[in-house]
Amino acid sequence: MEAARISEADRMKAEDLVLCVNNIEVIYDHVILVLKGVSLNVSRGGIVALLGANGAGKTTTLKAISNLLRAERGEVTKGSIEFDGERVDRLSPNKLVRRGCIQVLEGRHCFGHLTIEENLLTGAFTRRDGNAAIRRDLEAIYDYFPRLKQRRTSMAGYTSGGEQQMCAIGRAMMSRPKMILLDEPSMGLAPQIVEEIFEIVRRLNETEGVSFLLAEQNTNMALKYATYGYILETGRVVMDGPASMLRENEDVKEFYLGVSEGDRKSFREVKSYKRRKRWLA
Amino acid sequence: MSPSAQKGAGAGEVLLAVENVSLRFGGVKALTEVSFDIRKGEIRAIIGPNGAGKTSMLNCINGFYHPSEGRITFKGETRRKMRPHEAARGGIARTFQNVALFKSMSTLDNIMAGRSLKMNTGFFWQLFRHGPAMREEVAHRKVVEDIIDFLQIPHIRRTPVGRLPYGLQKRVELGRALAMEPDLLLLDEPMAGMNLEEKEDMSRFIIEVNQQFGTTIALIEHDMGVVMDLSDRVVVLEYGRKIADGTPDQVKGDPRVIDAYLGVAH
Amino acid sequence: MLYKVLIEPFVFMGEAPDLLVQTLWEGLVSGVLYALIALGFVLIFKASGVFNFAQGIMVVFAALTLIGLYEKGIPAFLALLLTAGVMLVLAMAVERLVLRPLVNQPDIILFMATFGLTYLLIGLGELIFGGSPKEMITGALYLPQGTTEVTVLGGPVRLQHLDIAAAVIASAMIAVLAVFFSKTRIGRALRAVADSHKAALSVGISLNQIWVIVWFAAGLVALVAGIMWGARSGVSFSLQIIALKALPVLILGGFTSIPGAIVGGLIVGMGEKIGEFYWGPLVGGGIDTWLAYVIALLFLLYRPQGLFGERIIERI
Amino acid sequence: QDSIYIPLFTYRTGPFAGSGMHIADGMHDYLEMLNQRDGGIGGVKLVIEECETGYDTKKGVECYEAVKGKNPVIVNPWSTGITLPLIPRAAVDKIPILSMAYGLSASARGDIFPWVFNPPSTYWDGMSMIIKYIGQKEGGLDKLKGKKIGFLHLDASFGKEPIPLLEELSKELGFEVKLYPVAAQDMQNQSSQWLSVRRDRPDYMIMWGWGSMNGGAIKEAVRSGYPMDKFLSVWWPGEDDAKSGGAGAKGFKMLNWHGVGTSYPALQDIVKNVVDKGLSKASKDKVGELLYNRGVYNSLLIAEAIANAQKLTGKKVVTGEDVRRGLETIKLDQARLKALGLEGFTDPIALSCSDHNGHRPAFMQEWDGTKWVKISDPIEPMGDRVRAQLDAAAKDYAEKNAGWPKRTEPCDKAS
Amino acid sequence: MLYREAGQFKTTYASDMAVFRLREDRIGLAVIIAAAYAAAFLGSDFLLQAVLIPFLVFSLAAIGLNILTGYAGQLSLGTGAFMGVGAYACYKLMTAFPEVNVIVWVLVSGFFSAAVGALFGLPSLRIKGFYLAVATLAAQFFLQWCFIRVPWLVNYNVSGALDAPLRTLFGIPVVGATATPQTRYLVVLTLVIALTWLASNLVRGRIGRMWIAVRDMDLAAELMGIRLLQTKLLAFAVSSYYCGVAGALMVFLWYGGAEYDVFNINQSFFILFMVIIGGLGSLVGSFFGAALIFIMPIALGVVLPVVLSPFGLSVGAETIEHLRFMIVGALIILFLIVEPHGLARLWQIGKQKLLVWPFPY
Ligand SMILES: Nc1ncnc2c1ncn2[C@@H]1O[C@H](COP(=O)(O)OP(=O)(O)OP(=O)(O)O)[C@@H](O)[C@H]1O
Ligand SMILES: Nc1ncnc2c1ncn2[C@@H]1O[C@H](COP(=O)(O)OP(=O)(O)OP(=O)(O)O)[C@@H](O)[C@H]1O
Ligand SMILES: [Mg+2]
Ligand SMILES: [Mg+2]
Repeated sequence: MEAARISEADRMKAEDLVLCVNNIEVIYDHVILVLKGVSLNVSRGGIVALLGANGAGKTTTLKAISNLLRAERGEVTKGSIEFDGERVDRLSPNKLVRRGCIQVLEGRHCFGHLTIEENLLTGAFTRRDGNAAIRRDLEAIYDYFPRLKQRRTSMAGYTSGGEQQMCAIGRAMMSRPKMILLDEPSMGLAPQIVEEIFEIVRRLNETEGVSFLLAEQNTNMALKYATYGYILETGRVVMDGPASMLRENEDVKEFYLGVSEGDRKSFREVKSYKRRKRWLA
Repeated sequence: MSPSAQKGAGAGEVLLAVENVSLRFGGVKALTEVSFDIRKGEIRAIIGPNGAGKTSMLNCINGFYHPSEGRITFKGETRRKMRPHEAARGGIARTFQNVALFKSMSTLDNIMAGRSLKMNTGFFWQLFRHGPAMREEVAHRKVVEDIIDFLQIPHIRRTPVGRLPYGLQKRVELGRALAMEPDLLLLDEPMAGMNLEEKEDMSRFIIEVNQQFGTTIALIEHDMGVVMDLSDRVVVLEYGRKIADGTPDQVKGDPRVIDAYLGVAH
Repeated sequence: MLYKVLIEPFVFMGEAPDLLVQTLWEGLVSGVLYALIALGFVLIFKASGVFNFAQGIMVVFAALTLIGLYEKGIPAFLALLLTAGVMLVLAMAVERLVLRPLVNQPDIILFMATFGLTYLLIGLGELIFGGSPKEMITGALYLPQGTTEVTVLGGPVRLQHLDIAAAVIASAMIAVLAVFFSKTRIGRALRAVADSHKAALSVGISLNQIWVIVWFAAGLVALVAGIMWGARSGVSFSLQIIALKALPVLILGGFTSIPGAIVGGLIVGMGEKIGEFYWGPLVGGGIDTWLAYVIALLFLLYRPQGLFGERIIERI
Repeated sequence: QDSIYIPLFTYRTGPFAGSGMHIADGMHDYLEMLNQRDGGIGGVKLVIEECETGYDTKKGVECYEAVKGKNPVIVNPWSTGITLPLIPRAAVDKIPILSMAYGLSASARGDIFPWVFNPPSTYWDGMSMIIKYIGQKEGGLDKLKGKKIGFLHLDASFGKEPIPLLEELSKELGFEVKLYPVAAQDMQNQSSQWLSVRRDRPDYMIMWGWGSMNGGAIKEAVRSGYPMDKFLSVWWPGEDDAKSGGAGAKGFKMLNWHGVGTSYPALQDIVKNVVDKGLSKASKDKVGELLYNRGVYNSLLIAEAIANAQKLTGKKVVTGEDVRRGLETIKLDQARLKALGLEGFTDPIALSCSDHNGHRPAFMQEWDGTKWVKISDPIEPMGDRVRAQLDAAAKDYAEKNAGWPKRTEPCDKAS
Repeated sequence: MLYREAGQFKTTYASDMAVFRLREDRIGLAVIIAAAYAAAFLGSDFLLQAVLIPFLVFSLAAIGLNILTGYAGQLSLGTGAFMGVGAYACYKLMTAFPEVNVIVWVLVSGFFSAAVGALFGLPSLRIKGFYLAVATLAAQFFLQWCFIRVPWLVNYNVSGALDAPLRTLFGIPVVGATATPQTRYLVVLTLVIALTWLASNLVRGRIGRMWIAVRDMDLAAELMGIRLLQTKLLAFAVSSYYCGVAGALMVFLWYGGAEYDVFNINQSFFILFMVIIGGLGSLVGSFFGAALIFIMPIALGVVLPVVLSPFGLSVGAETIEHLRFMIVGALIILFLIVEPHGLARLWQIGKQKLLVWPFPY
């Protein structure tokens, strides 16, 4: 309750919104209602985390924003989405990318038959600022992910899961977006790379003002780097607030951070009769 | 302090031994002279940075890749080359890093498909779906329902798995592997993309499988918490080479592992 | 029997080398012409993963449009331009009405949609142009006609000027396209789209634009193929059956490879002619209906992705 | 009911449309002319309805089922593939089938196939006429010894039908036969066949083709320099096919049994009453072309059969059963042809209960670069040989279809 | 409110695994089957002979192809030829052993096409997707060539075609000129129902699951111990069996005689249309697809002239044919756009909506 009130106040202050999702409803296949009125805002230069269990609708929310839903026979039936102050719900994904909003798809989705380097270069498809700039950014990506540099001439389809994940993230960065929708960036990555990725997020955010909306299961990390967070359950936002506040919330602590009563429990000691979540607020 | 440490010590005979296995793809050396063993009844973790060759190792074990050099001994039988379905018959089941479910089938059918090996009534009984075919179908359905109950997914029994969220898909995949009643279960990042609660659930399933059915488990995972808590022994790969092997505590303290993989000590 | 199969044909080849040369030449020409049709398939497949069954009818449609316009009194080269324009309109219509709504659907669905397109174009074409066969306006387009007879190895070999022209034009066209699609930014985008619609969308590649480009390119290729085939065998709706002949070519060369189309075309063209000519009589002839497929099948058993096709990624 | 319903199975679409549309126009226009000029036949209006088959068996059978309920007096399948499934049904449904010079050759035997008619000649007749013609040119059939004759044919039952006869003749007369089958999908691409022709250098080429195969063959013959005057065909090529060979096609020969051009009064009537009134789909310059007149001939038979039926029964509105009788009593002599405005259009023909074909002679005509020119007198087929083939085929059919109903229909005498 | 899952509890796994889990579905099916049999006595000859018999024959062929392409995921363009094998085998058998009941031969002839199908399925282990289509195209053209070239297949008939000699069942003619549409329809209907039932048993059991597994993710299937080659070959064989039987029915109980040409590549495509439009991997879909693809053009042929004539448009048979082509083409595209998974999926969605009706979801 309290969280909700504070977020209201917050919203009043943060006028400069880069993304504003207003009460959207999503239906797949004409019958499966997945999002039941989700609203969220990302302020310019913000890092917003979207948390929630499996199937809560995080991916769906992101796809609704980037307009990739239609390719999966999903549909936004209600509500509106504004990016940079303009309605974008009817825009084609490529126009959206041109306007600076790009999504990193969950589950990698590299172009298997292209080499890693070609994959990265397709990310720059919408750019018009010349080869030199693109090359420069390519080198920057290789700096971030040295592993990619080693495998630059391999076909992406033959690289390991983690390498593909890096490739997908790097590819999105190549388009020099204003805003990145990151879907589960840490999935399948080794711990130090996860840390690295969040560092990159922070750096891009701070130096180039890129905004982020990240759907992430690694709540620990997400709340550490994000400024604001939303928690989604079965297609509804059940809680939102500044990251710092969410970190302190008892439920979040127990169910997402795994630290109740101060201590981290061992995975061996988890009991099956534990209390289920209760987002009564 | 950690229960795994106590248990790992007294493990039994060797179920699977990998000796000097190398695997090359053109110029890429995915594995270089890796040797380790998996003992009956233990949970063996394989960790390492991205692209270290963990998945490739599993692929070698169940015959999807054929090592360029080296030997793999499973249940006392040594082989250079094996076809995947032979491995399955021999009692090796696995889950995949990129979920490899049969997307259009329901959860139930996916897990039933996992029992294909155990079902053997002939074609003609199948045609009529009567007598032995039906009895067999019902018997296996019971087993499958038990698995579904065990994994706590009865509500998605009839949902086509392609529509399930990622986490549940992983769970179904585990169910499918369990349906094969394997002696050796290979799990490739079973908890990727899950939140804490789900990881806890998954951990519990893994432990229960291990303890109740005595299934030996090889586990790849990037979440150190899970690895350290669940596994009896850990082998660490980097650039296709083994750089450490031992109990979680030993590995955790190994400077090479910290350097190559963990970054800051967890 | 064995002698007849294994030795006699070769003896005959040695005895009448001029016929062998002629056979090879005919094979080469058919091969190039097959390649022209296959090329249209390749372009579209490469860029969208769509196996465009309508390519055959597009060939007929383009040729008929050209002739139809010419018969209306429009000068041949202007008619050629206008026909190109019609193919552009067709490309845009296909993109808008067929492909766009079917984005990210399984290959077989798109394949099926091109079947629908085939029906549509057949109906439309016959409605506009009628069913009667037409003659290609070879003269008006300044395509060379006539025959040169050269003596090779002691026998006459007849070379049709038209065939020579076809070979030259087709090769030039293939070379240009190969360069365009491998060396440009668009080329990379094309391959990306073929790999995954979804991922291509997510990085901001405009599928719509890409599709219009390749369908237009395929339409132009169809136009050239229509002119060349039309000049050889007249233009009628039965010409679309020829597209079936392009399938083994395509498969042999690999669905995604422009050079593959030409190499596949040559192998199929020559293999089929030589097979029919030297071995056909043993079984009563007419084997070139299936020989090409069997040749392609044998190659595939050796290389499942065709000669130049992209590797099929098998990973788990 | 005060009209007679005549369905015409046509194919103005599909791979064979190039030939089919002219035939369809001819068939339609002649009947329409009767309607316009005479108010039908015997004062009864003809309802002419086309059903499009696209030369596809499936659609043809569908057409048959669709028209069956409307009391058709006759069916013209215009495709051997469609004819075959209809043959057993004809007797049951009491609808006569007219398959003019195509279809099942054995159906010439009226005693076995009372409901099927295939005048005026069978393919065996055609083949024997061509061989006779070649013999004439060479100066006697015995001169054929040692010659080589190539047979370029559509690789289908239609194209293969004359082969047994050809082979029999080759044994007897001592010429060599070379077979060049052309598959339907290679109709437009016959370079392999013509390469073989170049290798074998046959003295004569005989063609049994259909649709675009004819044009394709003529083109290829020109391309490969085959002497055109030694290239002969059965009766199916048309002007378009010959034209596609360009100037080089001059000298190409084919069998035919009816006139071309519009010089006949009946054809004039068609122009006047149908084409000029805009009731035809044919453009004026196509009227009188070979395949157009083929269609006219087909309708001539229909009209004559209906007229006969009216005479036989005394009824105005006749049924399929009556028209079957009318067909069996067809007797078109020159006098009758003259009365119909078609004097000299074709050789006289008479059908009977036992002979549903007529085995009429045909003449050879040559392409002079712009039109067909008749270059021979009617050539009589080799009757005994054809009969032998026919009897064998009929016996074969009867044996294989044991239980084939015996003819019960009584026989009418031509009046 | 009439269509609800609620209140129907399954107490055994066996009843839970029935084809139709809902009482309403079972009643519906019974009604449809009863109506189908009633049609034999109520329908006109045109309906039986030109609509229902071909519809059933095509449905059977579509089921055959659906097993291969829809369930096992192997694209085949050789359906026409496999149907041909069945027809020619049936002809040989029934002329060689005329005393044996023809229905037996129809069913046995399927085994011949099964064998041929399995043979041409061999490359499927290595070749996949559109590339596999070439193997089946090779089958299509090679077999078609055999049909023309091997006169033994038609007992050296001069016509080179298949004819349908008289054959009886319990004294009533079922094949041949004198067989009435009613009897033929009843025979075809019964066979199709029986074979559909068998097919539905197969696809719901272990074998069906193996097929779908191979289709969805062949590598994973192999790693689970499913033998790819055997599974695929079984699919080829079963599929070809169905196609073969359909081919035999087509020639002997529908056409009553045919040339080799009815088994051409267009036939293969025609069946493929049905399978895709109907819904890959759905038996009901095969029926829907056959209905739509076969009956739609006929219906258009009937409807178009009526629709066009008030506008005074020239409605020649060929114009109608052209329009028919265009409309069929457009409708195919439209259907795919509306529901790429075919009519079967639309049907399913419809039922799902009905289950929750009157609520939208
Ligand atoms: N294409 C689809 N068709 C039908 N239902 C779908 C489809 N995609 C997703 N869903 C359903 O939508 C719901 C939300 O899915 P979504 O993928 O958005 O969840 P998520 O929060 O991203 O989960 P995860 O953490 O597993 O990625 C799920 O219940 C899923 O079953
Ligand atoms: N079939 C193949 N062809 C070529 N290279 C391959 C193939 N399979 C794996 N590799 C390469 O071998 C290396 C090891 O891959 P593997 O998938 O085993 O890594 P991994 O340890 O599972 O990594 P991750 O944690 O990212 O999944 C990678 O660099 C990969 O690119
Ligand atoms: Mg997600
Ligand atoms: Mg891996």
